[in-house]
Amino acid sequence: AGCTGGGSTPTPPASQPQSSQGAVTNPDQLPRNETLYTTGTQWGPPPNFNPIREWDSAVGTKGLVYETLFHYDTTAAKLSPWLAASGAWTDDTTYEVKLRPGIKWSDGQPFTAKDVAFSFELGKMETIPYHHLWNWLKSVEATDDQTVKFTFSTANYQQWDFMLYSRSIVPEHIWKGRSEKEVLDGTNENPVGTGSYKFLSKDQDRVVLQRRDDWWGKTTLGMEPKPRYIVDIATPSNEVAMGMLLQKGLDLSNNFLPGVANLVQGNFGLTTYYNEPPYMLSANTAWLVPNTTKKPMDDPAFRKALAASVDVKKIVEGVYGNLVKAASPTGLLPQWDKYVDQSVVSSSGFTFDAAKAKKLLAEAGYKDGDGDGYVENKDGSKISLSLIVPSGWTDWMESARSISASAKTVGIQITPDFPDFNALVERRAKGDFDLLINNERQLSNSPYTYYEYMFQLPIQKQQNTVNFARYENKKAWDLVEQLDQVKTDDTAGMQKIISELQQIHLDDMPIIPLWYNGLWAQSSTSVWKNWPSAEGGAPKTGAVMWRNWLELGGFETLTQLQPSGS
Amino acid sequence: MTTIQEAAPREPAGVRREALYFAVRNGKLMAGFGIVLVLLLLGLFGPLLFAGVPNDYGTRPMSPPSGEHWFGTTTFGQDVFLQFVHGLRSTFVVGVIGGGIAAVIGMFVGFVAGYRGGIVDEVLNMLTNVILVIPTLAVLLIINAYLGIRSVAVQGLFIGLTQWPWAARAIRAQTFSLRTREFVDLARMSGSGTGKIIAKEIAPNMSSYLFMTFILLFGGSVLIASSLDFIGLGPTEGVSLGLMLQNANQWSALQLGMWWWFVPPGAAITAIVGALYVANVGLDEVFNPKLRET
Amino acid sequence: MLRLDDVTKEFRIGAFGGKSVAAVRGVSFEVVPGEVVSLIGESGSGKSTIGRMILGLNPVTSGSITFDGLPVRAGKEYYRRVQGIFQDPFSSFNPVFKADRVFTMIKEAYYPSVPGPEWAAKVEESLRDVRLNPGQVLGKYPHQLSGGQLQRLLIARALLLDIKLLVADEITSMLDASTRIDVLNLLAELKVRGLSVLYITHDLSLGTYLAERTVVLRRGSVAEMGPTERVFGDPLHPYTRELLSAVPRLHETWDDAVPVETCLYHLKGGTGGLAEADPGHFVACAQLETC
Amino acid sequence: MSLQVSELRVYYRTLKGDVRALDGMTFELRDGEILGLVGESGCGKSTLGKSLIRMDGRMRRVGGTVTLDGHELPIDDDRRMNDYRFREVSLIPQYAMSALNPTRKIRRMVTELLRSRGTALDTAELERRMDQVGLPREVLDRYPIELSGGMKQRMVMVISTLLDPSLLIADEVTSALDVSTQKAVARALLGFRDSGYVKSMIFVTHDLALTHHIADTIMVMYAGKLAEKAPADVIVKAPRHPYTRLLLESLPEVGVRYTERRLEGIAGSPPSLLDPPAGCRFRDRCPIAGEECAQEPPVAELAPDHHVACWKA
Amino acid sequence: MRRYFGRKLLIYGLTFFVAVTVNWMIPRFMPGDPIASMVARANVTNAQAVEAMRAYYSNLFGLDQPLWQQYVNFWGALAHGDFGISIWLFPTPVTDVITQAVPYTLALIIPSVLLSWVVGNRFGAYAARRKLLDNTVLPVGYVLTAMPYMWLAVLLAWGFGVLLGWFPVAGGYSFSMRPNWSWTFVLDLLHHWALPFLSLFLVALGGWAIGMRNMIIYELESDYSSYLSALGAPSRLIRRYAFRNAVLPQITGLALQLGVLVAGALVTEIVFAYPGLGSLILKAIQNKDFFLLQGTFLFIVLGVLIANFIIDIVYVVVDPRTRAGMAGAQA
Ligand SMILES: Nc1ncnc2c1ncn2[C@@H]1O[C@H](COP(=O)(O)OP(=O)(O)OP(=O)(O)O)[C@@H](O)[C@H]1O
Ligand SMILES: Nc1ncnc2c1ncn2[C@@H]1O[C@H](COP(=O)(O)OP(=O)(O)OP(=O)(O)O)[C@@H](O)[C@H]1O
Ligand SMILES: [Mg+2]
Ligand SMILES: [Mg+2]
Ligand code: NI
Repeated sequence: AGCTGGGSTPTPPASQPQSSQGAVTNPDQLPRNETLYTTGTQWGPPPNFNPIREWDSAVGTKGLVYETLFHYDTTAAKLSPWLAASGAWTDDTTYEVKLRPGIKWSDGQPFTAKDVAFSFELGKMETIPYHHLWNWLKSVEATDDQTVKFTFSTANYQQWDFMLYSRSIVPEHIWKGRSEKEVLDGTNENPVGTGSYKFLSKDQDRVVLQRRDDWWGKTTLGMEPKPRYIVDIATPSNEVAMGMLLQKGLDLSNNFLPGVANLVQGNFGLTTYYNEPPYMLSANTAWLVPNTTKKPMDDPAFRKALAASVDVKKIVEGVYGNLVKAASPTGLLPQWDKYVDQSVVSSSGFTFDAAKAKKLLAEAGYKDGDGDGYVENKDGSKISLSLIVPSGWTDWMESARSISASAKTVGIQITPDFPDFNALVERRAKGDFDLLINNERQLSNSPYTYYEYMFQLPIQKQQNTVNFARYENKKAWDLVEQLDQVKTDDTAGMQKIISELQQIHLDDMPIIPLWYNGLWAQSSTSVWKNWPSAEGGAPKTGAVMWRNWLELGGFETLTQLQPSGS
Repeated sequence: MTTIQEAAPREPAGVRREALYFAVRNGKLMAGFGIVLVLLLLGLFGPLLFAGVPNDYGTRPMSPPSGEHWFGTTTFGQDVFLQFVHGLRSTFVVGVIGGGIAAVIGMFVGFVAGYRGGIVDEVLNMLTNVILVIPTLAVLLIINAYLGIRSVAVQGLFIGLTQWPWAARAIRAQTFSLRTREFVDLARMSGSGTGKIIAKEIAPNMSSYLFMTFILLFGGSVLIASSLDFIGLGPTEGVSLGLMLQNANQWSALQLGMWWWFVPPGAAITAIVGALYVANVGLDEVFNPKLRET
Repeated sequence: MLRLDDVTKEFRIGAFGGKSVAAVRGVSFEVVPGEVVSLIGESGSGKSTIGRMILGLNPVTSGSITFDGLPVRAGKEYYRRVQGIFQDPFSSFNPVFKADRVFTMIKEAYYPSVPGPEWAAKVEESLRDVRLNPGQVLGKYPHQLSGGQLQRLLIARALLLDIKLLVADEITSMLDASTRIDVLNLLAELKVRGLSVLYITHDLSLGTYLAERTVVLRRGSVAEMGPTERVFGDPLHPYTRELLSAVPRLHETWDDAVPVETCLYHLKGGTGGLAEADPGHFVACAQLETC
Repeated sequence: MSLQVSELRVYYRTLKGDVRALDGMTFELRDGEILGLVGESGCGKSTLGKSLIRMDGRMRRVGGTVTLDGHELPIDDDRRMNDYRFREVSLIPQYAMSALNPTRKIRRMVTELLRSRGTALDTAELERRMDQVGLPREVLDRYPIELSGGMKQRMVMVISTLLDPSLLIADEVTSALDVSTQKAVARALLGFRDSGYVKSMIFVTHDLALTHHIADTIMVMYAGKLAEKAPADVIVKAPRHPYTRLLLESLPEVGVRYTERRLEGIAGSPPSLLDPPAGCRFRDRCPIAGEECAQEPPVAELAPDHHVACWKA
Repeated sequence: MRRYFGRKLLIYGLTFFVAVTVNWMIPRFMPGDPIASMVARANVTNAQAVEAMRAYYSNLFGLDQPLWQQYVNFWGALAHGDFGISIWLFPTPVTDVITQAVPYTLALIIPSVLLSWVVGNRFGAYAARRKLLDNTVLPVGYVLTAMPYMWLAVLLAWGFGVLLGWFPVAGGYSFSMRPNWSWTFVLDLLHHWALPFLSLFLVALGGWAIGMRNMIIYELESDYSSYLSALGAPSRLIRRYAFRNAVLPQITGLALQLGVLVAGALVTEIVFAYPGLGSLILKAIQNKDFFLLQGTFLFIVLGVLIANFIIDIVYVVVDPRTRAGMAGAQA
């Protein structure tokens, strides 16, 4: 009972027997054994419950309250039907979704194909994040109550799959009259969704979700998320989360908790996916991004030397205490191993090798002419690069220092610089930097998203989310666009194009993969067990409440939990 | 934080020898300055005596204090003692710069307001009030966040710029009572101008008071700096005790049982500031016979 | 030489200058060269304020003070000719510095070019004038000297400048009976040498000892003024009488002031300002009920 | 026989050594008598006053006794002395201007003070006494800051004598006042004696003329010792001690003009009490000092009630 | 009196004006574009969509207007109690965010400031001139005041929270609870409040105790104290009087220290993950949410101003000297 889990909370034991029956519970006091406490997603007061605002809506808005047509199974690498019973390309530019029957909104209204069509049509509004879908989607149409037909002008198969498991379906009967402003900016209090949970309450530092026992999936999917209540806590910082985890007031922390390896090894009742390095599944790749419009980063030879100069192992061990894994030369996440063309990697890949880096520099004509220990440009001018990471991101700051140190050993002068995050965003967008670290692309259904991130053209005045390196390679971008149009089940077709892209990447090294950031998930077994783990029969999904990750297995994890007490 | 009493100005000169006599016999003063001195020397000479770069990763991360690493090592294997001695240095730098700037501004405003009186006083008073009422930390937070603090010195500068109001007030009150003394009029009749009178007549009479003000400002700067460091608005270069605290906290030192990383910097700040406060009370006793224990 | 014309001074008081008090109202008198004028009145009657205004340390609110026909302008030139000495010798010295610093300050401001030895000689001479032994007082801190010594140092300091007028504000109130008389004698000697003195006091016996003329102040305005012997010999204003009767005298017991039946002011035909009772002897309205 | 002080020696402990502020004082004070105590600054007047009621931390009795109404006062025992304070011995301090708590209204302060001494406030009596010194009654409901110096002085007088002490010490109560207030205060003191509020009084001042007006007996002190003690008129008219004489000669009087009669001060300054010279302490400044003055002169009673400490007297 | 308060009000008004203006200015003249990071967070890839969103938000926050217009609008909105919309917690109005957080902060600041002031003063007064206490207990006071707030806070959280498990280390009330008016809940609130309160309280306590001790010693040496003891008043009475007089400068001290105390509260809140303005401000800074920052900042200024005003009134009430209009140097 109570928040501390220790025996000293003032909570009277009276509430306990009441809750164990599971029937009527006092919502003012959640029974510990039926409640899941999570943290690590939301850092401040829950601002809204608007599923269109995928990036800042309250935890669980999408995934627990609103649902998507599909989920994506990262282990099997395929879409799994969710609201949709099935989906298929009826011809090259038409996709048809069959919905599951009998699904109801939480207000009791039936869920129909019209809701789906409406939800996608919302994207026609200019400021809706998936507005660009309508650049290649011609129309969406509910042909009957259970069928939705999408007609495309260009069929971007890869992106479309992404859409299928990313877009929340909202009820037309409630959202119909909403203005663009309301759709984009409304807080959407009292959300009506199809999902398994509804919001019970919120406060500055938490949201509380309550399970809907009449959720459609219970019968249709045979699934039931185990926690009757989920309390997602907004902890302001990681060490607080760690303290709470140790106090057993928290079941799942999706924070980066440095040193957690010690706790996993020690007897603290904490588990992670692996019980040895890297402890976590991988969630995204951290890249070292050179500004390829500036000298000498415009020279692939220099970039390759730079790549060889970074001692990622030292960062992985020293900074992260082995909580992360060094990235493969392609930068593709381990989940995409099958797309890595090993022959390309073995012939053109790179590893940390100071001697080789020096050699590459020398061959390319970068020499230390003035004997200050650092090489100069070919024209003799000094090379003095700055590597920016946001101030306050301590692990990255440490990493940047480490990179600077190892670059120094090969003669490249890199000074770490820690501007304010905002300033960094602005400089990044304008291309006003030498080097930076970035990991904004997450695991998805296809490496396409990574290559789009790497090669997207044309270069704008402001590069806001992709191709921060401002790397221009028409051929590469053509290949990426081609890749988009390969059907997602055509693995061989994808592999072929990806192999070419990998060759370009490794030859030109527009961005340098460093390490895989973890899918931070530390869980306590004091109340809930059967957390995902690499071992035995444990679930293999990710244990995360992060936004957009519930569809990537986070939700399935909840259904696999078991109370520890029983 | 101790507030300086707005007591009547004292007459230090004649008592100077006597003051020295009491100073060396005042346990508070001696103990306070003793502690500060030891830490100061450690900060000054430590970095020279103990070679090494404080932020360099070592080979044995997370090890408790031992003969090799006196204060143990951090998560990254950095030597805590090495960071500690470097950090001490920055702490003193922040204290001197922050306290110094605040003292200079506070003195200037206080002297001018107290001596000139009238409208000048009112305007300066208003300025003081504005700075006083605006929560210092909030302003520092904003300034720091937007301008960024690179070095300990810049941090000291900003702290100094915001910390002076109470000192100005205290000095103003003292000046107020001194300016009605007749030697001030006599100086005017000897052809001295305002500046000269403040510098040559009023300030020397308050020297002990000014010194104590500086001590308190010094302590205040150290504390503010540590708070700023702690919430991640500290200097991005170098080491300081506050940054050590921040790092220890961020990398969950206590939760992971690495008390040796978290305790020394905080204890050193407490020791420096506390010792200064104690010394300040001692000084007060030395200069003010009424406070001496009878 | 020194003229006060209808001088008024108002102070703003209260935490924020809410009220104002008139410390001096419409005071006019004159000090001629070589004359000692004593300014007498109870505490708070505005004596010091007048002194400070003459010294340019406080501005006047209205009216004018002129010295040799020119309005007072605080500054080096003015202080070369007019100097003041204050009530409390101890607070007139900056306790942090040696007492002889007052001489150094004069040298720096007025005689920067005089060579050291010559200056030292000048200081010594001036000290002897005030009957101080230079060896005894130079190089000491104020607290090491007696009030009388300090007071005389201040006079010596004023004498270093070739002053014409000395404003002496209660310079003897802090002193012992015996030291006091020494200082008074010194002032008397200076007068003989042609110095004018405005001698401020509330002790009538001291005032009469030196002064040719006496100005009696009451609540900021002049109650009576005139030649000393007239003012004391034949006090016209009830206030002057009261003051006189309150002075403890050695060989007489206290008696109460002889009440004044008629207002001499109106008797002497005063209509506005002061009435001239005898030549040079002025009196103000006593504000009796009959007036 | 109210007060008897014999051979009282009170020293101040300082860094440099003992300051012998009172060095063997012997004198008596009868019931109903007002003793004027005069002497140059620093001669030990206040020390004597303080010794009789409350010694501060630095003061130390080295010898001698003080007897009041037959009881020996435990003057160096702060705790036991408390029984006598206010009831038997009371004080109007030199600092009467700042002696009242600035943040209490006067009535409240007086009530609390009396209650703490186990007495209830008799308002009628208090008001009667205030009338006597000419204080309006509303003063009681004011804060000290709202009173003038003279009013405060008189209020303190009233408070100090509320319990009708046997001995009242008035230390320089008039020096900060101007002549007219001074007169009023001095008269009030006389009135207090005459009304029997206090039995006897020691009136400390350095103004001989003023003392002469109110004191029955005048005692002249010099450098921590008694110089001369005699009835007031005797001191003024027929002083025997050279110091007294010189002191009297230096007093200017109303009407005396410099041009007519030049007065002279006493040359020299009093000796340091830290290490006072042996023998007569006035020797250095004395115009008639002789060989015998190297010995300390005893206090001799030259005439009834006329005590002088001088070989030449 | 009227004039005095009129004057005070004028000063406060001006202070407020300047504070608000500075507050408005700082973020606007700093590098970095809040909209850019807002859009960046939205993770929109498409260039057109990004532009559309930028324009839309710039317009929404009024950042596309000329500066003077923004400034005027700002005051206009303020007059309606409208602090704008939070960028970080979009689209929550800043007022809402603050009103949610403020009760916690006040619940922390007010008791700790008042209690530490009262207890510290009593304690210091008690220790003054009592050798034993002075030499044993007061040094603890020095150590307490000299401690960085967060250091003490973290130590408390670790010791009493993690090690001993007596107190929770995060949150304003149990995460298992919903606010209601039961005793259980109130106790739970107190349980969470205890440690943050304690860390603030202890640090402030030491400071007041020391200040008071010194002040009381001055007062015990003052003339009115000597007079009272000369009249044989018991030391209880003398101390009581001394206390009352010594408290006056401490009241002024309270006004002077308020800013520092608020700052301390912010840091403490962060350490204990206590809901309130502290973490809000930190996050607002980290997320460049300058509308929220302005709001919280303004709120604090307003709070401190009001507190100062109250202190001024209290001061006038308790110190007759101000009423007599004599204390020119105070204020
Ligand atoms: N700086 C000032 N501010 C306000 N009021 C003042 C100031 N100086 C003097 N006063 C007032 O002016 C009046 C006259 O003061 P002044 O000092 O001239 O009197 P005084 O005759 O010299 O008295 P004393 O004999 O006590 O020296 C008094 O009521 C005093 O309170
Ligand atoms: N607290 C003290 N410590 C050391 N010496 C003291 C102290 N108080 C007084 N004295 C010395 O004791 C001597 C007598 O002082 P006391 O105050 O009795 O003189 P007084 O006759 O009252 O003088 P005044 O007329 O100035 O009040 C002086 O020489 C003085 O310097
Ligand atoms: Mg005066
Ligand atoms: Mg005395
Ligand atoms: Ni008339």
